[in-house]
Amino acid sequence: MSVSGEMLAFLGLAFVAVLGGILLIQLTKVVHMVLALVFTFVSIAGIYLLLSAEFVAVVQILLYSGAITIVMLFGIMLTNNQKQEEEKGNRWRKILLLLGILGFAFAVYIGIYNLDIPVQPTTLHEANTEQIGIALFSKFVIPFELMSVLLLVALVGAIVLAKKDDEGA
Amino acid sequence: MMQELLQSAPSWTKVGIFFGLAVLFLFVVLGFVTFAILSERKIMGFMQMRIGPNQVGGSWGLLQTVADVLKLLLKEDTIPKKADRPLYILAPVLAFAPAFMVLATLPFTNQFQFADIGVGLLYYIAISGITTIGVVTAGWASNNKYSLMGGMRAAAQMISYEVPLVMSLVGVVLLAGSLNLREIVAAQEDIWFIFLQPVGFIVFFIAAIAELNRVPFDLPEAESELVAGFHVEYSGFRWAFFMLAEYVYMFAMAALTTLLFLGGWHSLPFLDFIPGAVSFALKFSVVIYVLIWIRVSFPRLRADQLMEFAWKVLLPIALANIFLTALLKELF
Amino acid sequence: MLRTEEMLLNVGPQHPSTHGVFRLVIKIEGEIIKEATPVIGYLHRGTEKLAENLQYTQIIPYTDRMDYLAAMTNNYVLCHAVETMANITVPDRAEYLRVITMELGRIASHLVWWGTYLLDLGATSPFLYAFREREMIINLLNELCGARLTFNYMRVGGVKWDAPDGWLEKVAEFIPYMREQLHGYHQLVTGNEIFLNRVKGVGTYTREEAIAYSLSGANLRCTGVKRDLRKDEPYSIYNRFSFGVPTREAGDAWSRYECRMEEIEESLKILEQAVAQFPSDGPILAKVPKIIKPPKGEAFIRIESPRGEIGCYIASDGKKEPYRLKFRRPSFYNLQILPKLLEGENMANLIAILGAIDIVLGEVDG
Amino acid sequence: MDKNELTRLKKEAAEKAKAAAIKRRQEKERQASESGQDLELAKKKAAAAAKAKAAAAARAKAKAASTEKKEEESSVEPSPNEPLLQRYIQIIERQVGTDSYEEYYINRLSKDVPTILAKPHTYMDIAQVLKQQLHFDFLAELHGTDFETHIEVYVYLCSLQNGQSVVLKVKLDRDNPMIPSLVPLWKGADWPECEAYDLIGIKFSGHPNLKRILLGEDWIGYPLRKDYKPHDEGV
Repeated sequence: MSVSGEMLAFLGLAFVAVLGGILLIQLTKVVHMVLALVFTFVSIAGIYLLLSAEFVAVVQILLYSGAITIVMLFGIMLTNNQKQEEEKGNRWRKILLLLGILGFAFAVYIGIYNLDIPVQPTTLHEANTEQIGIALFSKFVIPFELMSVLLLVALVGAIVLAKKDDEGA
Repeated sequence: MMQELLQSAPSWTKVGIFFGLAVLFLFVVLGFVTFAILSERKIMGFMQMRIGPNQVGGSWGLLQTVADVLKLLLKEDTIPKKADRPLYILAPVLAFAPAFMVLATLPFTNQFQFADIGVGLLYYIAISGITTIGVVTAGWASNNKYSLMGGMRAAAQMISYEVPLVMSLVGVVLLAGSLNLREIVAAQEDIWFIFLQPVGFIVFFIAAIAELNRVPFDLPEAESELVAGFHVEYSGFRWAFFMLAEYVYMFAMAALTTLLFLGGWHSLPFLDFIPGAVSFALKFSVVIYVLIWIRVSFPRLRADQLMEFAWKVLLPIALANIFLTALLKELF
Repeated sequence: MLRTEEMLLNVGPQHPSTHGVFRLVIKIEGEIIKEATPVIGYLHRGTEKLAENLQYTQIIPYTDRMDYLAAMTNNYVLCHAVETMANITVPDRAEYLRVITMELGRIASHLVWWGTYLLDLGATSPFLYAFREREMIINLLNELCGARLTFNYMRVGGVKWDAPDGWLEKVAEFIPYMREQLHGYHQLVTGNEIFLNRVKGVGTYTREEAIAYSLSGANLRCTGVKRDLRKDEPYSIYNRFSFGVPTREAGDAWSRYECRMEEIEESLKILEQAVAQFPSDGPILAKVPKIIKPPKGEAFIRIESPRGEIGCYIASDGKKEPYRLKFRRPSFYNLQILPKLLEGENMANLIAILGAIDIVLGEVDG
Repeated sequence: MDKNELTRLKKEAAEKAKAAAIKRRQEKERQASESGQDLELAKKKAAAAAKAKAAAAARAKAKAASTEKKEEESSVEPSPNEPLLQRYIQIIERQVGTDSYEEYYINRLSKDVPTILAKPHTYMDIAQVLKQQLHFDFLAELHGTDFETHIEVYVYLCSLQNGQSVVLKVKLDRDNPMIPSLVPLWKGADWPECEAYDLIGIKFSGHPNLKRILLGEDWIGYPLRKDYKPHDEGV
């Protein structure tokens, strides 16, 4: 494996993504956590870019960093969150947890290492947005439409729930 | 030249060239910001029957902004005691960095562009959304009620106006058949999109002003209500970063308007002898002027009216515009 | 269940939109105001206590500092109260000068209100336009009495200075100019959709509430009460002029705006007539003793200031200083309704409502 | 000019001034001794004149009093507001009682405004009658005055529909000035009553939020009282 620019970029982005994930768990203030999450999201978008999936990358930033985190920040800042986290479980639990994580990591490592992805000749760098569009509206049109209906239902449901809350107050 | 550079194999010299160009461009943008602020103050001055800056740098006050920036650099950098220190420091960077990142995909002329990515338009909108996080963070980290409200307003406003902004552009995308900014400009060879998409243009322009937080949508920093909104507590250089981000966005938004609706570097039919760069600069200046003009003549909207306007007026119009465009495109 | 937190917010005393040192403690939930408590007194200078050790003429400069945007009216109310008590007849020429200066002051005061109100609403230009015109008025008054804001112009029995040569012509020239500018103001602001959205239906109160809360001036007239002391209880020589009392029915910020803008026009009418009728000759000061000693007794005299009814109470024990002096300061009374108006309002409306009341903190705090 | 000369000149000037001062003093003394007799004479004269004057004044006073009486009785020059005042008093007498007020008069000094001086216990009732029966719906002014022997509350009421005004006054005990609040009748009395409480120290019972509105709660004393001494410890 030679040191290329791509490699360096990937290492950097992956590092930030993992760091963001760890900080998300380790930080104590909720707002800090969300910001750590933003860093993870943005680095993942960068990795998408490296994979020539520019559309997915841009949408990742647009939706996750742009919209979702802001809504989360909103919720956190505007609501009362004085309650501090409870003290974590005892030592045995911690050890068990660590073992579990190690086991999972090992399994994933083995799984990926042994996985043999058949290399297909693809034209990655060309008009992938168009390709996504064509795929969505021809081959996957039914799942796509179903998904939009599902989201719509979720939206309506959320509004109804919020309204009920209001009246109850 | 840029195209060749972009598509050639990577090497350290190329990195050096790119870095050099980026630094050069940074100074171009900073130069623009300097004189955009000056021209804004001057034009506002003329419209309000006063003189404007006329002391530093000759009777035109040419060095006024330079002096202002110097002052800001020399000012004491205060951090409130109760502020969330790391976030307080991070926020200006978060707000400012995307402002420069969006410039990367904008093709200023046929040749001059840093990154020609397929989803250039979407890239702009996505990256500019990150600034919102910076603003919200600044509002939160300052630990000041006014700045928190300013940050909240900024976030609500930016999210709301991003929707009609994107929707109004779908018409353009439909007509051009691409998200790539170069191709969108190329599609305007014969006729500018402002004539094909007048409704889309109006919605876009209004939403753009709102995205820029300029009058009449300057609620996040509404001076008479929230004192200065999210940057109440900021001073000196950190404050300058917010201002810089604001004006770089003004630069970027004016450039984007020119590219999407005013034909980019294409000149008018009989004026083909004008070089692309000059043509672009002229149109760009007109957009900037209109932005300043609007700032001088309007009062501010109220927060709830602003939201209502985005969701109840702009969005339906934008959707109708998409529908109509698609219909017309199918028919003809 | 999600609950938004209530927040206690201090607006002022150094907030850009409180028009001086005025503090408003508001309890807000989100952007909705639950409760508002005004805190005043930051500018209290004890004028009334000071006046007890001053002769009447010496008090006049102190009145300048109350409503510093229309100081002529303050001058007048004190002089008029003393004149009424001591039964002094003021020469015609002096009365005309007083009316001209007071009406100029009224226009200047309304101009400041107009400019700053729009500045509060986020429009920067009207402020500068308004101040350009106000500057002309101030220059006129400056020419007359040598001061731009604190005039100290009137005296018991007349005025201190006669109009210099050519001054009346300048006033006459100013009238059509101001009319033209007023037209421009309406063009720029009055029809603006955003502006209308900000002020229409904002800060509404009924006629009964306005009366109950002792509001006066445009704040009362905007509910349809046709009350203007210049017309109802004519003082000075106001019965010699024909002018209207603009009223509106809605009682919101918009109707207050309309009333004030029309009042400028009416003041211009008065000015026009006053300049035309101005007596060419005559004294400007009645023959009054050097030291004025009103008879023993008390009097409360009210006149119409740009902000409402300004009153002056004098209790005299026959000495050269008043035994007790009290001013009814219209801004003080008008501000009382603010907590009621703000309850349940949007935070952004706070500015529109407070601005529409048109207070001057020098007057509120006395 | 060198230093020496300057000092010399100064000295000279000082001497001159001294001499002049001495001369003046002598002159004065001389004059005084001369005029001593005159002064005595003048004093006597003045006393006589004063006596005469006093007599004249007494006469004039008596005359004035008689004319005043006459005026009251035969109403030589009645105020245009006299009938109004009579009507108010009639209604008040009917509603509150004949001994509900201390006195009533037309205040000639204040543009002939009818003035009613209520008793503390009838103050509220009279105010109520004025508002409800006589439609005095606008409270134009409320303040207190310290008259050293007593404290007076001065309320100026207007009737917007009838275009009339009336003054309602009440005298209060100076040591414990206490009076019902007018806020239930006129909301506009809120702040003025606070102001009167702040500056004079009148307590308005039943006021919804009586506070020291201008000076702040930590202020000591009531500044508009005539015997007020500023509390300036440590300043």
